[in-house]
Amino acid sequence: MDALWLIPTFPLLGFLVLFLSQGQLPKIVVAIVGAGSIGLAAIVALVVGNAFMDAGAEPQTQLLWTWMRVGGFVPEIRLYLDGLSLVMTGVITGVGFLIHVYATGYMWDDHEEPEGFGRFFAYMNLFVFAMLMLVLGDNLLVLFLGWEGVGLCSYLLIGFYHRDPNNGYAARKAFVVTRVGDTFMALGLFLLFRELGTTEIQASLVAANIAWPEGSTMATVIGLLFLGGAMGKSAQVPLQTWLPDAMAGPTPVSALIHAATMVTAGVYLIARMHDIYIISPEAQFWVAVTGLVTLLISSCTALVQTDIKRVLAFSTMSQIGYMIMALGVGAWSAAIFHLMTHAFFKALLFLASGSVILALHHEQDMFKMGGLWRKLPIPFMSMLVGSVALAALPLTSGFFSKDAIMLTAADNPAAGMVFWGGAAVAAFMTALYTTRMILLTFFGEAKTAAHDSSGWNMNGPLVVLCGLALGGGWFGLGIVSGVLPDGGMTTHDHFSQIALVTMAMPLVGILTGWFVFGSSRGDVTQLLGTVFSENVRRFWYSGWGFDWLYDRAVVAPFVALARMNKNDFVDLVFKLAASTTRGVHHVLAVIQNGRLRWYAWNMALGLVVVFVVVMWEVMG
Amino acid sequence: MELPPNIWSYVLILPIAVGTLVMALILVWWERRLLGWWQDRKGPNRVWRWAGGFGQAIADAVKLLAKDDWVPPFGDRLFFVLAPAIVAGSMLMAYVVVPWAPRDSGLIITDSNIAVLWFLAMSSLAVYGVLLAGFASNNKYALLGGLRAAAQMVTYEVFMALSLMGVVVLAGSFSLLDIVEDQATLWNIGPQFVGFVIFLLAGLAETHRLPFDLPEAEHELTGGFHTEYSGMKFGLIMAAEYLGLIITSAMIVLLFFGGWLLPPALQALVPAGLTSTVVGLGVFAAKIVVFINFFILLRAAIPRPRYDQLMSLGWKILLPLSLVNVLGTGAWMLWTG
Amino acid sequence: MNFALSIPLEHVFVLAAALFCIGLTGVLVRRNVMFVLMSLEVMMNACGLAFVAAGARWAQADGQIMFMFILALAAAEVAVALGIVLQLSRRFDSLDVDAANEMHS
Amino acid sequence: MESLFYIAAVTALASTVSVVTAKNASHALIYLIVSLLSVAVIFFLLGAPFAAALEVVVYAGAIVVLFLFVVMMLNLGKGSVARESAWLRPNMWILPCLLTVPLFLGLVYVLSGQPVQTAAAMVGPKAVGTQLFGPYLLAVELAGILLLAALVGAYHLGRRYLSERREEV
Repeated sequence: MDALWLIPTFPLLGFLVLFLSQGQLPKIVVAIVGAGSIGLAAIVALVVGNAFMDAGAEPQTQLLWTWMRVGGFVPEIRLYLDGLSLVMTGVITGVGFLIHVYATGYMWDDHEEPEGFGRFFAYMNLFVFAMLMLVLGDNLLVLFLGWEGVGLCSYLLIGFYHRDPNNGYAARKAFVVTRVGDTFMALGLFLLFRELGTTEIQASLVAANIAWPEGSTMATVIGLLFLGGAMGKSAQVPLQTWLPDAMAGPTPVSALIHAATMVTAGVYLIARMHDIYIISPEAQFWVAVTGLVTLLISSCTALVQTDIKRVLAFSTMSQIGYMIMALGVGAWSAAIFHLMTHAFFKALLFLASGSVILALHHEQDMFKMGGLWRKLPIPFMSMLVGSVALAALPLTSGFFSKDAIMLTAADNPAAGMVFWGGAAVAAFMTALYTTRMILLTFFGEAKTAAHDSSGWNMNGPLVVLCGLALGGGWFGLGIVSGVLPDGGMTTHDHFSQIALVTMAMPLVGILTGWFVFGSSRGDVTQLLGTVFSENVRRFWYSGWGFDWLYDRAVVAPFVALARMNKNDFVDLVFKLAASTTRGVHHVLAVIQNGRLRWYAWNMALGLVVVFVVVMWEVMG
Repeated sequence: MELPPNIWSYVLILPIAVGTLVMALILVWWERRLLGWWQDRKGPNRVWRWAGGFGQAIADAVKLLAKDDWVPPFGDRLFFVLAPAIVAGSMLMAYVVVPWAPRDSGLIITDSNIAVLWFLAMSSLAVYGVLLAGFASNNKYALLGGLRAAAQMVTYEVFMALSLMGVVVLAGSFSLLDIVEDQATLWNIGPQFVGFVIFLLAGLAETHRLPFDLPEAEHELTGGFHTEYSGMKFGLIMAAEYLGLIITSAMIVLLFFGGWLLPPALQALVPAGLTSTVVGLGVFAAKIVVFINFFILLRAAIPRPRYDQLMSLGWKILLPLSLVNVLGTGAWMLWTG
Repeated sequence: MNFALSIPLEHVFVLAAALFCIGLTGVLVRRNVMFVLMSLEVMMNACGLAFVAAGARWAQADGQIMFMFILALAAAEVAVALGIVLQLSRRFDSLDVDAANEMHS
Repeated sequence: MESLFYIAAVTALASTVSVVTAKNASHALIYLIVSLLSVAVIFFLLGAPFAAALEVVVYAGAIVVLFLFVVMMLNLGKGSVARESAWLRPNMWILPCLLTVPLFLGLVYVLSGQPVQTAAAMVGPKAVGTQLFGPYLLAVELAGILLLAALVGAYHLGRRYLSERREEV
């Protein structure tokens, strides 16, 4: 347990070394330091996790130091390890390590930023460090520190190719949109501190249970504020628009953002603060609704994308939607379980798509791919495995977690069938767009020449992740259910009607996909060619018009207001102030003549006058 | 006016002042002999052959005394006369706090709880002598020398003070007696090696000894700030330089090499009382001599840096290093409680 | 030799007041900026003396601490002021404090 | 021993008056040093040896050296004495004294209340240090920021402006 502090320390050290060396180190050293630091952290996490399990999975804390001491407010930098944070740590360091190893190959001959190798790994390490602080911190302030750190690193990495202004715009968008969520998060934090007088997570949960009765308004407000924070970080409707644009960064960054860090932060936050949601079922209900809406919107959107990474980005949104919904319906450990399996297969998918993109010289349009399965066997296999897990075919890792979520959702007293139905539709859609992606990318005729240039350091992580994506479902997450109230056990057994339908949805989806996209069939093409479906396609393609909506609803009125106000009555007030000031100035200018001694004289005179007056009063 | 508690300390002033001045006189000759030896030549060895040529030093002193005491008519007479006195006076004053032997021997004029600060204060007052000497001469070489000296000394004073702070932190006191007694188990040269190196360099720069004698670098500035000086005034400046050499060596010994203490194992064998005083005095003197010889060796061995090199060494290397040293020592003390 | 005297407090204060007033007179009278700055130093020093004396009255360290802050203030003030003096003499070729009165309307 | 205090006080007063009335800037600085040293002696007598040492090390040893440095750089030698005499006509003293003498008299009147003695106790560097880094820590940080600001300001003021340099070269 004493080694716990080492886990975030290694990435931090890696960051410091890489950052302070200012790109002066040779690439091989950068690669070793960059990936090695995360590897060491993963090993330490493994050792710590083992010791933790041996010790009976009792939550443990490690006080590093006291941050500051201001009155009664004494936040401590204290690490907290329980089943939840252990799973998160394992995912972050383990999957993060694989992504880093992959990135050493992916970024090696980067032609856009040849000098940026060291910078890239410095940011990546900082990213992992921030995320580790987020999950290991025992204090909401430390969590918030990691929260903001993650936001900063995502900004830096999305805008990594900063020579193109579009990438900078994407980075800024990610930063600004998540900042909206961060504000909610911060407000929730302040409110929590005001109400409970502490920012210690465990202490505040205990205090909340005592202070607030079931259904308390304060718990609802705080829960909703935290939900707002989670919306921003985890890209949930309505703050989801940054995620697709975040594809501007290098592919390993996307893998890291989507699989191991960043977007899971919101899920983690809600899971960590679960007591608040248990106190307030109303807040929890809205969590579930948020998840469901995101889930549906994003899976529809994914269906019509042409950019392979955008398909994956929208699929991430929908999978996170599953997690959030799971949290909302009380399937706490299932949510975390899905978080883990999702990390495996989504990292796998992104890395495999990275290999494809690299082989096609940074071509990301699926309609320009095709026929790649012979040329890129390992990426193809990886993609296939990842897709199968994403679509949740039985016995893959995604199946177990998604199944658990959907069956629990069906039990929800408020709107069980709605949640279940939505999730089932989304599962169908997931299978559909996954099939479409595979077919477009790897089958049909080849449209672009491919050069497989990936070495062992890119293929190795893919193979490992393949194994995890297939078999990760067998891990089971007993340790998490020790922390979270276990809603994972459903009343439906695995062969009830509803369970069978749940299981069948992906299969139906894949078959449909095969039928629709497999080879050009006249009817389907005709159906897809109608004006209505074209409009739908366009609407979905734009991500249900959220960007357009925000542009109209927020940006345009603001710009219009600014333009309107450019030359109007408000200025008169200032002009009045200006002319008054100018008038006074003319009077004062006589006094303020720039002669230093004149000032000194006046000061001395004033001193004497004040002194005399005071004397008069005192003696008087 | 009542009598002070310890009249002995007043009595002590005279022997110490005379002793150090005589020591300075000896050093003039000793340095030249040693330099001659290292540079494979004879050095002054003719006058009083039986004493290794020591008569030369006395002859020099007599020459300086007998010379015409000339004050440049174009300069500032008051400052011109005052400057050597300030230089030598402040150096002599610094000896007030030097403990020559263990506490109970009473061989110290005054033990103050600001002894280290007193030393720093006096060495910072010595700047004025040099500055005024350069200014009063009304000569461009002297002025440049004085400016250089002032900048150099003010600069190195900073690191000198900072390098001492590690020792002060370890001992928890500014008193030199406390600092020496704190080294009974372990001399500060071990834990404060960085501080020692910085203090050594700063001490060289403060006394503007070669290789840091840029204020009086002959080939650039003829004689530097004392270009116009001759006779006994020059003698005083020269004596002050040797006084500075001795006090710097003494401070190094006191702060980093255990003062009058023998190495811990041997120190236990020394009986208290008069024996310890005599042994302490001897050990202290021996250590001082070692460092004086070391400084003379430095003069013989190392070429003079450029002025900008000297300044950048100070601000860019020694300042951060000494700050880190203070921080590290403080952290160590906090850590070990 | 650690001794401290018992001195009538008002004598120290009167001394401080006298130094302060002398410094103030200097600031008002002198035109040469160097002398003005010196007079300011005298004034600050007088304040420091008053603080230390007050600290000595109750044998508390606070007086000396305030003196140290005055010292830090003086150091900062001198660093900036002398930079200004150098600029002044470089630009206006004069040390008259009123030389830089370019601000008048 | 109290006489020591009065000797130092008289020295301080005399040298300070000389600072204000001197014509030669470098002489004024030497008087200022004398004044500072005698105040340092008073500090020591008041039982504040640390303040006394700092007065010598920092005030006399660093701040006034800076003054002297600038005086030497500007070469305010004998040439400026004549101008100084022109600037410092005797009748210019009248008005300031009219202002400060009443102030001084008022202060003396206020201060000469009931007689109080100082404590005759030593407050050593250790006591000052613990106070400084205890309750006054924030003020120390602020002083540090002030010094940093002064450093930046002095650096900015001290360098020659680019346009000027072009003219000079």
